[in-house]
Amino acid sequence: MKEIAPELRLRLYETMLRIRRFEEETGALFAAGELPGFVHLSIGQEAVPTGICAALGHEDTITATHRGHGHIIAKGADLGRMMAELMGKRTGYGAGKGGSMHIFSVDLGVLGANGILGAGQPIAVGAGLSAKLQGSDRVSVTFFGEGASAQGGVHEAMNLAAVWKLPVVFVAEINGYAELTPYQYHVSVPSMVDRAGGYGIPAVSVDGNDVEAVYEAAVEGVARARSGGGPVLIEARTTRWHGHFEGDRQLYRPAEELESLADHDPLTRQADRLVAAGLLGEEGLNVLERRVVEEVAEAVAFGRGSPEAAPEDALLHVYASEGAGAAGAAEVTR
Amino acid sequence: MKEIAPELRLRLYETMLRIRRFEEETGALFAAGELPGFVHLSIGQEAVPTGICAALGHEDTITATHRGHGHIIAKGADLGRMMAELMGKRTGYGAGKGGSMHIFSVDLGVLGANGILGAGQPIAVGAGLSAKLQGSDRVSVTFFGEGASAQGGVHEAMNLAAVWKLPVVFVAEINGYAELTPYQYHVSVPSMVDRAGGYGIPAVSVDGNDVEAVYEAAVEGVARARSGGGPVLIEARTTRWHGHFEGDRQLYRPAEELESLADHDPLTRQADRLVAAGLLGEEGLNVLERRVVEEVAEAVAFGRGSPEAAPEDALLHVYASEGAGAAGAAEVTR
Amino acid sequence: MKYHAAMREALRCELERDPAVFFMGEDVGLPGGIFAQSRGLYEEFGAERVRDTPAGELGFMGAAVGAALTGSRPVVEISFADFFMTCIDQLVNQAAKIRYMSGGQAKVPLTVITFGGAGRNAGPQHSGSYEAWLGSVPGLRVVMPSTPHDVQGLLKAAIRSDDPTIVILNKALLGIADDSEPGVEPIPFGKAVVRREGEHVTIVAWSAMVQTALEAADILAAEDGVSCEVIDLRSIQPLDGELLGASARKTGRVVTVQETVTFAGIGAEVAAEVSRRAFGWLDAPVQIVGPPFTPVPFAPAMEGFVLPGVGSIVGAVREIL
Amino acid sequence: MKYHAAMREALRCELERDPAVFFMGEDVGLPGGIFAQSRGLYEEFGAERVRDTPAGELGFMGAAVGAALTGSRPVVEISFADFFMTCIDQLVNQAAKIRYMSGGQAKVPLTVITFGGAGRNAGPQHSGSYEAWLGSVPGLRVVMPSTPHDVQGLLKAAIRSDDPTIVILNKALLGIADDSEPGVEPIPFGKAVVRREGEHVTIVAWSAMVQTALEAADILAAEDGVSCEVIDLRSIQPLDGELLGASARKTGRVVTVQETVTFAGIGAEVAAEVSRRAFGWLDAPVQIVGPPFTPVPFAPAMEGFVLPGVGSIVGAVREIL
Ligand SMILES: Cc1ncc(C[n+]2csc(CCOP(=O)(O)OP(=O)(O)O)c2C)c(N)n1
Ligand SMILES: Cc1ncc(C[n+]2csc(CCOP(=O)(O)OP(=O)(O)O)c2C)c(N)n1
Ligand SMILES: [Mg+2]
Ligand SMILES: [Mg+2]
Repeated sequence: MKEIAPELRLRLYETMLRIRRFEEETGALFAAGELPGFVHLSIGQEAVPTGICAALGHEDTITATHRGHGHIIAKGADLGRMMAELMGKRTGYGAGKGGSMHIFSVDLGVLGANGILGAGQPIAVGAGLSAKLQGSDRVSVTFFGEGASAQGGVHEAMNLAAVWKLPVVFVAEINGYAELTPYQYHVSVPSMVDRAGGYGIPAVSVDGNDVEAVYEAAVEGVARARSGGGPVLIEARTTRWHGHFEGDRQLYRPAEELESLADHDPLTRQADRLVAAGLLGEEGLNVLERRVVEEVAEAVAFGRGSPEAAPEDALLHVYASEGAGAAGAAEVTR
Repeated sequence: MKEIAPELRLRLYETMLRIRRFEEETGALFAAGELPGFVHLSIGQEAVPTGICAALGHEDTITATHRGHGHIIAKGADLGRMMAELMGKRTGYGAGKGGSMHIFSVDLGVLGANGILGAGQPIAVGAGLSAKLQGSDRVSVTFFGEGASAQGGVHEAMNLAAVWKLPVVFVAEINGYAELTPYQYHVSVPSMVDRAGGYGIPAVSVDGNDVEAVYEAAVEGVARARSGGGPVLIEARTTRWHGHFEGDRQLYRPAEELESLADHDPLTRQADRLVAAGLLGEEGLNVLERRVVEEVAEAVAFGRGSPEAAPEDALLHVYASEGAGAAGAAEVTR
Repeated sequence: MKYHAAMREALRCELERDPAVFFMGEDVGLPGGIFAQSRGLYEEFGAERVRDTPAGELGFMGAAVGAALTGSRPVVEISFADFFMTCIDQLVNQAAKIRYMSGGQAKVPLTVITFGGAGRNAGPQHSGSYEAWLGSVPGLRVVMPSTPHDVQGLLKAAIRSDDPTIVILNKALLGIADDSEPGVEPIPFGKAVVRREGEHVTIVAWSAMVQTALEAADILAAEDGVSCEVIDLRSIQPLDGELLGASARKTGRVVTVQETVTFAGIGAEVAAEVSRRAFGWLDAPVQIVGPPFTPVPFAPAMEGFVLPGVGSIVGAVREIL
Repeated sequence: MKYHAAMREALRCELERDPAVFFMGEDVGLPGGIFAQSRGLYEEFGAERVRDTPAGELGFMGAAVGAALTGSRPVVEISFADFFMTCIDQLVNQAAKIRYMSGGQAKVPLTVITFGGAGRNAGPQHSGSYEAWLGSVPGLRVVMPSTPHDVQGLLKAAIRSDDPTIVILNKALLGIADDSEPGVEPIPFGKAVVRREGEHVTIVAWSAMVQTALEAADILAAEDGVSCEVIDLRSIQPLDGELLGASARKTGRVVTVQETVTFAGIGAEVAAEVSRRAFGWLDAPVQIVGPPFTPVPFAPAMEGFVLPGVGSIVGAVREIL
């Protein structure tokens, strides 16, 4: 493995911090009743999307999950438009129609978070297929958890990608739970690497709380997919800190497990590394912290200051052929 | 492996012969325009259901496929009621409502042939589940092909059976094709044994044209499932002689392949063995042949002689709670 | 009793009554359900009969069909009705048709409970109900209780029925309560109920829209002196055509209200039924009230706009007076 | 041109016109389709653009959605409409809603071709159509051509449309031919067509039932001196409400005929539409003709019994004269 460039190591940390602070703020806003519907936070899991997306180019695409804020931020999303979407505002990525579970950014190659388990994986295979058909070297990445792995859609996607040798990177983000029950309720093998073997898909398991380990695996997997080697799978074992959704009191989790969450903190780990390597001191950390906090605060301010979706906006964007769609989309661009 | 009892070795041959002659007759009747709809024949594959079902007891259940005549005959079905069903007669297993692709016999534990790929496997898992819940040592067997293996339902069934350690035997009946395209269009690994590994399901691959080999694998797999060892998978590699459905001219198959079909004949192989072992001579073979041919002729006569389903019978059996169902079912019992 | 407690109560009663009954779904066991709808059942009946499933509906729905075919009486929860889309083959092509295809040999005593309905800002993929789809499948029964009392009665009837039955609960009703006690008797399928008697107009509603219809009736009585009869369908398949016809013949005017898009929906079916049975008595076309033809949007203002409220019902009634 | 050849012709034309178009499905490539519907396309356009899939509809339907989101224009074949049940989530929760959920950013130019319909003794799991279901999903378009000419025109329109569109062909029509030539122009969605003008009764049909309706009209003209207007819907979503309303106002009597069960079906929707637009002009309730509420049985005698024939249409018309 090549050394990771110092700048990138710093950026990995910053991206994780951006996800963390965005989601903490989201949790607070939700608790305060400022966000409608329900939200799933990925606090504790930031290393996975961060490490993966750092290995991607702008043209590459991802499909995210119901717990997708991190994936989408790591792919470069604007925090303001994300927050606006969570608030149901007109300026949100979905003009307030989708909410937290349905954030798309076609420009950034975000082909949707998804409220249906196992649906994003076939879609990602299609993105890989069109790359092949178009002669592009675009790579398609799809995130899913242990719960989703029980879905037929994930199976059909892996099989199809393998039969057609498509440039798809399957990222199994294993956080120990699917809703309120643990891994072994959903999967019969110790690791998704075993599952990948059932399709002949090369796979690797990495410490999903180590952003550099994730990044290195991603670089290798993405390179393989990009160069025509067919699909790969990366299992990243990580830790969900919050409940399945905000409001879930996690009574089903052992107390020791809940108490030791911070031991796995991917941010602390990366910060310590950067400090040890002399890349960052206390002051540097503070600067980053302030920058991110400010960015999140701006996002919240943007969301709050944005116009509510007008009731009749509900009628827009059902059909492309009605023409209303294009106009509507243009309006929400900042 | 223990020796197989001579009587059973003979019975294995006879069951295969019964399937073969039944299906040959079916093909002839179809060509003559006597059977409505369409039919899928399993000629050449007789060793698979025969070897598997010989390891089962009456209480054990199976789910069959669209190419299911062999499975159902091997489980003990009455050829007359089967033929009547193919003819759409009132005395058929489905009272003429289902046809070739939907034969059930609740009494024999035949939980349906199925016209939907990947649907029988979760149903079989449910039969295994109820066995467990009822404290029964019943085993549930499900047949599927390489084509079906691409379906999400097969995945969900394997995963569920493995997570819950249910007494389910998955039989992958690999005949080289799914409709008009070969194995590798549908599966990315050389064998279903690899696929089973993705669930931690113990698996074995056998020569599906050797009925004794299939039987031996079945005895072992069924014993394991019955004794609480959880699901197993048996891959049986076999050969489809006819087209996907009758009328398919198989233009997509290499000429040499079509010419060499008889080299794999499971009946010849078993007959040769029985002769070599001194269990059967020319005359014995003839006796069996005459008995089976007669049985098939009787089945055809029974079908032909049976009353057509009355048009208004279409209204029966939609709901159990209407009461009509029970009466209707009683009528069709010979 | 509360709406979700009524579900639990009916389950408890049936699990106790019949050892063949078992209950399974995502998080319904040890965690007690994401809406606390099954809390305590796991402790009472154990992990075998109150069973947490993997997050793969096609697998466990199919397993329920197989269990129903082999002597068990499974009750399955699909937490959001939208997730039917991942397992609907097992309902439509299997559960519903098996008895028929088997010529009456087999029965499929399967009960499916789901939470449908919008109004909770749950977004486009978590706000569906699909009663028109499932109701149009020969072989399936579909019921939609609007009160805790009916949750108990209809769910018990479903579990005791030998036919596959879908019980669609409504997320928006999770908070409601009535004075029903444990021990409600099973309610026969196909029986609608008059929630309010009236003379001038019949309003037909089901599930969460019943309450909205009753409020509209209050307003119409107070402001317009119009007397509305409000019918709660309760049973979607079969529909209570007799009661619908009788009420339409009495009032001569019918308005239906639903929270799902109206295209080929239950409102259209009710209108067809009413038209067959009471055409000569009708003074106006049946008004079918429902949302515009869009997915259910997330943002409260937009979701509120698409969902029919008291105002739309009042407006529809006034239009045909 | 023959019905299935028209499908091939439209595909050929669009594959040639637009390099972003590709076609995939089970056996549609090298083998040329199980009905020979794509014969020759593989040879002409190659294995990448005329693509044999594994037998897993959920996977390749989802892949089509993903491809449509990233600059391609996939055309997918689902050989029997019944198999929608295994992949319908990708149509209902994904393809149909993505544009909406993305606030208009994304488009999903996906075309799905399927063979629906009964009458071929294909049994309960191979005889469905599901136009009422798919037509009720906001975001989807649904068309059902009844002639080779319309197969060409509607399929081309579907492929050129930026919205996900389902083209339901009918197995029972595979043998028919008309005098259309290659080069039929795309037919705009939402335009029904009058197949026969008439004065006394409007018969509304679509897909295979159009021919049956025309035959019934012949009989009614000959035996009863009744002049029937026969409308072929062609487009299910959107429906041509204007033409339906105008015809109903002219004749005052409407009969719909369909080969799927009528509960919450397109007949009920047509009736609702007609009632909205022509209530005052109607002399009789709209008659909705369709099969009884059963699955489609296998045996010819039973299948023939459930499917509406000329006799049921003639009977329904006579009932309201
Ligand atoms: C088809 C479907 N079934 C069920 C659900 C409900 N559900 C939402 S998240 C979830 C658990 C997902 O677990 P996992 O895939 O491990 O992702 P995580 O929540 O841990 O990020 C479930 C069951 C759903 N959204 N879609
Ligand atoms: C869900 C579904 N998709 C497609 C089909 C059409 N179909 C019928 S048989 C078949 C191929 C099955 O291949 P395989 O599982 O290998 O079984 P075999 O026919 O070889 O016995 C296909 C695609 C179907 N019946 N069900
Ligand atoms: Mg998880
Ligand atoms: Mg095969």
